Amino acid sequence: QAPAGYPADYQKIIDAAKKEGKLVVYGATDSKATHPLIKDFSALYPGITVEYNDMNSTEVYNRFISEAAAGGNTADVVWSSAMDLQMRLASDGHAMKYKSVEVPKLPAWSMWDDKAYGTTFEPAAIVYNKRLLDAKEVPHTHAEFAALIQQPKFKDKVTTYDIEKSGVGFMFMTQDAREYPKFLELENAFGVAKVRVQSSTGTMMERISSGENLIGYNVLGSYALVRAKTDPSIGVVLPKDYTLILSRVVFINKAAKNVNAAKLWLDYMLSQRGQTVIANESKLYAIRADVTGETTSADLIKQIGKDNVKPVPVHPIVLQFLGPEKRMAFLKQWKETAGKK
Amino acid sequence: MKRDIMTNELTVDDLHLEYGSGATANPILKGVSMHLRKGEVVALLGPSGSGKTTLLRAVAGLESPKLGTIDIGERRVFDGSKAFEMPAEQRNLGLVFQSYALWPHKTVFDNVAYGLKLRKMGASDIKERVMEVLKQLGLGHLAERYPHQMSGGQQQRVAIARALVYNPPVILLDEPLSNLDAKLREEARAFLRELIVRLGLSALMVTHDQGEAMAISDRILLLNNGKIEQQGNPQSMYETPETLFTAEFMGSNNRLPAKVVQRDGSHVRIDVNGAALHATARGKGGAEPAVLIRVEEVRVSSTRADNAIELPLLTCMYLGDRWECLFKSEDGGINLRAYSKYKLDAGSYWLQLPADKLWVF
Amino acid sequence: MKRDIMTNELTVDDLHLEYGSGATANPILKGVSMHLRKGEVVALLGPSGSGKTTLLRAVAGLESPKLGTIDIGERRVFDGSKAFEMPAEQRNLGLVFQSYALWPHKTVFDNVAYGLKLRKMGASDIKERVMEVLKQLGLGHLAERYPHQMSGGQQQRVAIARALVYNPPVILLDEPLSNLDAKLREEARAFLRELIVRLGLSALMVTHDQGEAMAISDRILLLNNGKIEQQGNPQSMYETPETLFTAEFMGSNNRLPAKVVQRDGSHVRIDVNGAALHATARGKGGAEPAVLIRVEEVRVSSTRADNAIELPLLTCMYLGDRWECLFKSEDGGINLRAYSKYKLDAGSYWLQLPADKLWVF
Amino acid sequence: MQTLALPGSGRRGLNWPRGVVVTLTAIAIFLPLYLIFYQSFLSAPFFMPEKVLGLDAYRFIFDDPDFAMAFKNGLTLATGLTLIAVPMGGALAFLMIRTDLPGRGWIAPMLLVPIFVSPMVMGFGYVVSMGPVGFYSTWAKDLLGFVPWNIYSFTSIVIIAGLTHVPHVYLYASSALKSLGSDVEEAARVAGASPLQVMLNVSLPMIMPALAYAGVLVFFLGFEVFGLVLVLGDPEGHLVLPTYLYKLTNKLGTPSYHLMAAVAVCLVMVTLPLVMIQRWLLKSANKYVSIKGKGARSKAMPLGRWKWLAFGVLFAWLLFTIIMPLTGIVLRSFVQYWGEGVNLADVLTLQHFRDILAEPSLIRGIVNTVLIGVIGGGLAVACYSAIALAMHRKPDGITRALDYSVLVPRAVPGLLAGLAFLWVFLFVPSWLDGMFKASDSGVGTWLSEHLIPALRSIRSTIFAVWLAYSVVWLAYGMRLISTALLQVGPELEEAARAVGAKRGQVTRDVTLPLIKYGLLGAWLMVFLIFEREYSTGVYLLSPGTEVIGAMLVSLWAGGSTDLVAALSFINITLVAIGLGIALRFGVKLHN
Ligand SMILES: Nc1ncnc2c1ncn2[C@@H]1O[C@H](COP(=O)(O)OP(=O)(O)OP(=O)(O)O)[C@@H](O)[C@H]1O
Ligand SMILES: Nc1ncnc2c1ncn2[C@@H]1O[C@H](COP(=O)(O)OP(=O)(O)OP(=O)(O)O)[C@@H](O)[C@H]1O
Ligand SMILES: [Fe+3]
Ligand SMILES: [Mg+2]
Ligand SMILES: [Mg+2]
Repeated sequence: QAPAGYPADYQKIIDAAKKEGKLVVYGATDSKATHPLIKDFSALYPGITVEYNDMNSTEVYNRFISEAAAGGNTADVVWSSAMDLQMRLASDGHAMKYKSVEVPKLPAWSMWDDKAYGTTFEPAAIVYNKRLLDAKEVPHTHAEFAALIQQPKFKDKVTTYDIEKSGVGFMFMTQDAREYPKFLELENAFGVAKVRVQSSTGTMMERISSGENLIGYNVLGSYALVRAKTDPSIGVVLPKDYTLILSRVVFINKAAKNVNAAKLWLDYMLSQRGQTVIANESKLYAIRADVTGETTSADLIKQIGKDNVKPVPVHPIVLQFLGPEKRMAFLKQWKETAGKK
Repeated sequence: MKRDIMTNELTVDDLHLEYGSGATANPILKGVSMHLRKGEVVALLGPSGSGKTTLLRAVAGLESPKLGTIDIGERRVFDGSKAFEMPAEQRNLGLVFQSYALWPHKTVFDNVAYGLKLRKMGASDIKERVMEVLKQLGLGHLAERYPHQMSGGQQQRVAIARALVYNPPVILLDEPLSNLDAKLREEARAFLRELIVRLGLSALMVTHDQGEAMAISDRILLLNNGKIEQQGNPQSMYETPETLFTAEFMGSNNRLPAKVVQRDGSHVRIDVNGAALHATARGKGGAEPAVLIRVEEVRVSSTRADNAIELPLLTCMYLGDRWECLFKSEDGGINLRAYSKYKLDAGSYWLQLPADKLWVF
Repeated sequence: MKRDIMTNELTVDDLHLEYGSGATANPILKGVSMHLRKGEVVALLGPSGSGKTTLLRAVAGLESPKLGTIDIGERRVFDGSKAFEMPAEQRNLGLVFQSYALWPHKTVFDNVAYGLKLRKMGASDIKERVMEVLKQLGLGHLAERYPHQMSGGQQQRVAIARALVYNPPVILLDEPLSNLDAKLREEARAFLRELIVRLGLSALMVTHDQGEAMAISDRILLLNNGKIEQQGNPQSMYETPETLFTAEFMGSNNRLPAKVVQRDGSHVRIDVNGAALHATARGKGGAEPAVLIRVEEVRVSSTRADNAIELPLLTCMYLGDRWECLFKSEDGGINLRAYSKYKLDAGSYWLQLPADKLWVF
Repeated sequence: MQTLALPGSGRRGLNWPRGVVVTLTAIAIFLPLYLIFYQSFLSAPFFMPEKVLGLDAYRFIFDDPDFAMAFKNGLTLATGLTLIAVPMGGALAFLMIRTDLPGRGWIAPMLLVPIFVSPMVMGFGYVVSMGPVGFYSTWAKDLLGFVPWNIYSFTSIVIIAGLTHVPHVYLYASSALKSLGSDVEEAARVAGASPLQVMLNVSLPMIMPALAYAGVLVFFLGFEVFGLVLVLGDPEGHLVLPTYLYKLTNKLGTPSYHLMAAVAVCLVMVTLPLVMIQRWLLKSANKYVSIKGKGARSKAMPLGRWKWLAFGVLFAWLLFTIIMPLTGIVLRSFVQYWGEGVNLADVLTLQHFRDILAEPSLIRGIVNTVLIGVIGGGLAVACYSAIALAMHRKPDGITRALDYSVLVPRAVPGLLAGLAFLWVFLFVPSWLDGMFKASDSGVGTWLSEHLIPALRSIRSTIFAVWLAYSVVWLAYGMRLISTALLQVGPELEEAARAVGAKRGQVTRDVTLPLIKYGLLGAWLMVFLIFEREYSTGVYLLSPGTEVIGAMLVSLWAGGSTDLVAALSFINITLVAIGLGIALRFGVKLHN
């Protein structure tokens, strides 16, 4: 049954998809968060089994391009938080052109060429240990953060992603460099605090919670919020001056076997129903403005103001400022200032 | 060097040892007492599994007995009642293994020197002493070789050198010759005996070969099933065995199916397949009398003789220096072996069994 | 069963074998030729390392020779010139290892039955045949045991049963007795000889013990350093050795330091430490003459005797059935051993060396 | 009486089973390696059209200071690890096998813990227990006023890596010791050597070949240490080669296979001479060390006054290597959160276990892992046995070549090895397909229609995962089996041939039944290894075939450290129970 408001010929896609009966998704979102989505999708379109392959974002990329080149079975839909890798695949011609039915409801920056779509609206947050940090001390802007961590108490106790290892970390940091005029001071502050870098969100959260580190920078807000729910030690701040936003990018494989099922999945993820699940059950922040609740873009924008929200665009432009030379130069500078030992 | 017969270098008293414990305990030594005097060579003889190696290892400290005492010289090294047990490395004994157990990664010199190094002797003293011992054993020129580069006989000497070098009061040898060639063995046993006597050592040597035991030792301990069956010098063990077991073990024997007709002190009259013979009683006498005679005591005669039985010749085996002839009665009931200097012709012979060598147990 | 002396069951011709290859090649067999007739027992005798085991293994197909031929009956199983080599499993021989090599995970019955199973015999036939062989060897009641539950002598018989069960034309035995106790060994060799003869087998048996070889075989092949030194029946090997090596290997000998004074055909006059003696020349005669006499041929006399030398008695060793007495000249140059029925008193004796037994090589 | 004839006769046949085994093994080893090698000389992924042949990759990594540092660290780590693990493993084996050390019975299974617990989990355990705010550290701080250790320093990482690899050495050393007659040791004792001197002067020198082999193996594993460095090395930025590979993925924006391959080739190049040195060592060592299988009696050597010292050292090792990290994990799995200023009693919870039970894929993961461990381990042992048998008593060139080869896969970090296997499964069918199509014959078409789809579908089955695991751990497993094989007396096999058994029959009826217990032991070891392996399988896993190792990584990345702890706890408990049962039923850890 086509969802309400969809064009009449949508039923054809549904029928074809039912015939395909199967959908293969490669994703970098952990299966705990994906589970509700798949369950709901199956309820909506019974008869289509979703095969979800949970990998990290590099694995998604490696596996997909290898399989695509070999011409064997591969994913119908690729969904990953590594926006740059996703855009590379999409712009290298691996994405199928498909204009989603939901396009009118989505922000313009979150779509590219009817090929790649952003699906979430995840802020980069500052996370701190509530037990060990005074409420007064908690920073609310980048400047406050930079000032705070230069205090001796924070030496060896500040953490962030190792931008040499983590794609997300690197992307946030380069965005910071573009958005934040006093980025150099921030870098220096990291250097003073002898920032401890980690390659995954989990390690960062664990260490902040235990008190080994006091404060973490640019932690993926979606994960932090989930953790904060069960762990009273964790406090999450979205910087008021500006907050970076990451969006998980999805596209349909050009050589997809189950094209129709893939289209259904894409539309579903972007639909109000799908976005509601993403927000309320997966806690990944819905990107659609018409979805309300705690973890939604609407709520976020309400908190910090429309102008202070700085999403990373779903556009090959991310590749431009993430090109090899710029990358290396940026990494070098980072290591020399923030990473000095 | 003078040999002082009065001091005991090794005393074992009422030693009990078992493997396993509790319900599965398997007693191996069942009260062994023995001693070894200074300058004496004692052979521990017995059939396979009788506990010879076990006794030796208990003395060396490699097995833990259950009861009894062991003294080396004046030192008590084991006392079952006090649960005292001196570790092997402090007993200061020399031990030669059947397998030699040379350390394959050390040269001959290092093998021999090791015991001295452990005793913190200076390097030059060690060198001197080791070379002296090696020379005594005719190995002076082989010091730099590795064990695998030497023949069995040479390896055996290295094992002995290694056990001798720190002048232990007692040296223990576990079948030191059994890994050698038949021919080499004969030479080696003469050499070994000569060496032990020359150096004035006290030695306890395990063997299961009675010929070897007799050739090499001053005294023989015959072990049977965890107990000392009989002990004495080789001649007394061979010529005046007290038990059937000793008699059978100590030589090549003929066992005769005989009925005792009459006993009169040590004089016994027996009946072998109809022939009446005189014989001598030995030991305490058991329920079922056993009659035997050493193979070399049987005299072959082509004519009727005294105290003899007549049997047809079955076959003669050539032994080189003599022939071993097998006689068998028609019904197969009697088998008799005898030596002969020459090959005998087929036919019937009178086998004379001297009354004093025909033993009834 | 009749023994046909004319057929060769096994023929080995000019066999060469080396271990390793190229520069590190180590020749072990250097042209061995031999044969084994139907019903014959041949002993392969030789010192350790002479290549006996290697020859046996080459015949069995477990080593690859370089050159020569091997025939079993009419079948050529190895031909060096054609690089033909029949695999061991197709040669259909019986092989008994020194270590017995019984399969520890199979019962006695299964050990013996395995060869028949491989020959696709029916289960009931197998059972019958195996039990028959086991009975012949006196093992009928032990069929269900595992090898480790048996004594050494019993294990050896199982190994023989396993090799016999499929009636191989030739049975090869590698030192089958050397793992047995001294006492057991004597019994076993009589048993083995009797068994082989009774079953009419052709057997090739390796041993390094000349006594064993003489007692058990019809013919002896003496291997020395990869070549056949001499072959013949035991008596000829013992009494008329052609080379010094054979003479020394086949018995217990006294070697005398002597100078040859005069040669006259086979009659030789020699000088031993001043004493002039008559002797017999043997073999081809080498550059340096060697003089020797068997220990048992030396006659001890307390009075002056013919063709004798006088030497002081050093010591007597008790051997049980006789004494071995060692005589040594004052300067230590001459060592002579002789047997005596009784222990000799200290003093000087005349040792008579019969001219026909005093050999000069 | 008639001689019973044997069925069949003729010349020595071609040994085709051996040929097949050797060929398949060579393919399984060298195909992935070849791909890596080839890839390292290209400028782009080998399957891309724009690739160019060249040395750019090598130029890049040699210019990269990070590579130099990672390489230096890797070398230090591997060396340090070997220097710690080999002597300790040897000493441990001596204590456990030869002496009357108290508590040997219960220590033996404990020793296996570091083999089956993923190093990442171990590392995490150390963070929880001994990290800057770990609970042991907090105690120490309360007592001393400061924390006397820094778990994140490179020295600590080397020490931990060394200590956790002690069991690997222990296994080899102990089985070598078991096959060594104790008479040589007794000879030393009688000569006056204390147990310590016996160990240093006799036992360890005599098992040199086994120690050399184990040494080279753990040296390789040292280059491969990833999980531990990932967890403990990040905070201070210590880089080793596998983490450098990880970094390379990100350095140029997109994963740069040529760079990763070049690193792997460098690793293989470093380790090759090592394998040669080891061979040479073994050769000269074997020359004079003849290990006699003389199962003569050996009474446990009384340690006397050394007893409690030895026990103390061993206990310290157990405490530091097993008890500390495990208590960390256990603790973490029962608390909501932890750390400085947290009263643990207030935060106890069973929630994490409830979460796991509620997640069907986690349960499935546990089942899969056990299956791949038990069944896959069994199959792997079967294959290893086939290879070991192909090399058994055939001292020729093929055997030597194979002997060298088996170690090489372990020189490639698991991450890349997994990718290489993915490539093999993806591209080999494509290439074959191309060939068949080009051949344009009926057979070619038929093959391309029937064989190729079958080959392609292999990849998404658990077989692919199994194959990758088996190849990577080939050296380890094979050695376990060839040690067992060496203990079969050659006469036992020759006796079977003499009575008429063909090669196959000898193997089936004599050799294999005789190494039954060796095989069971090997199975247990391979089970434990497969149990914790993950990096190699990452690219080959698909939904339904998850294994715990991979799930732990994914949970970790998602931040669910609590679930990581709980899942590890369940895993360790299950394996420990299984291990207990196996040992109870007579499976021996070494033969
Ligand atoms: N470790 C052990 N556990 C149980 N029983 C043992 C052990 N070692 C030896 N035995 C048994 O103890 C008995 C005596 O063994 P021992 O080695 O002392 O005999 P032996 O007289 O030296 O024999 P051999 O002449 O064969 O060397 C044998 O029955 C043997 O089976
Ligand atoms: N596999 C081998 N490689 C190299 N040399 C060997 C090998 N096997 C045996 N040899 C050598 O071959 C020679 C002959 O050995 P063989 O075993 O045939 O001697 P043998 O006459 O049976 O001696 P023994 O009486 O000691 O059994 C010896 O010098 C031995 O060292
Ligand atoms: Fe790994
Ligand atoms: Mg013994
Ligand atoms: Mg031999």
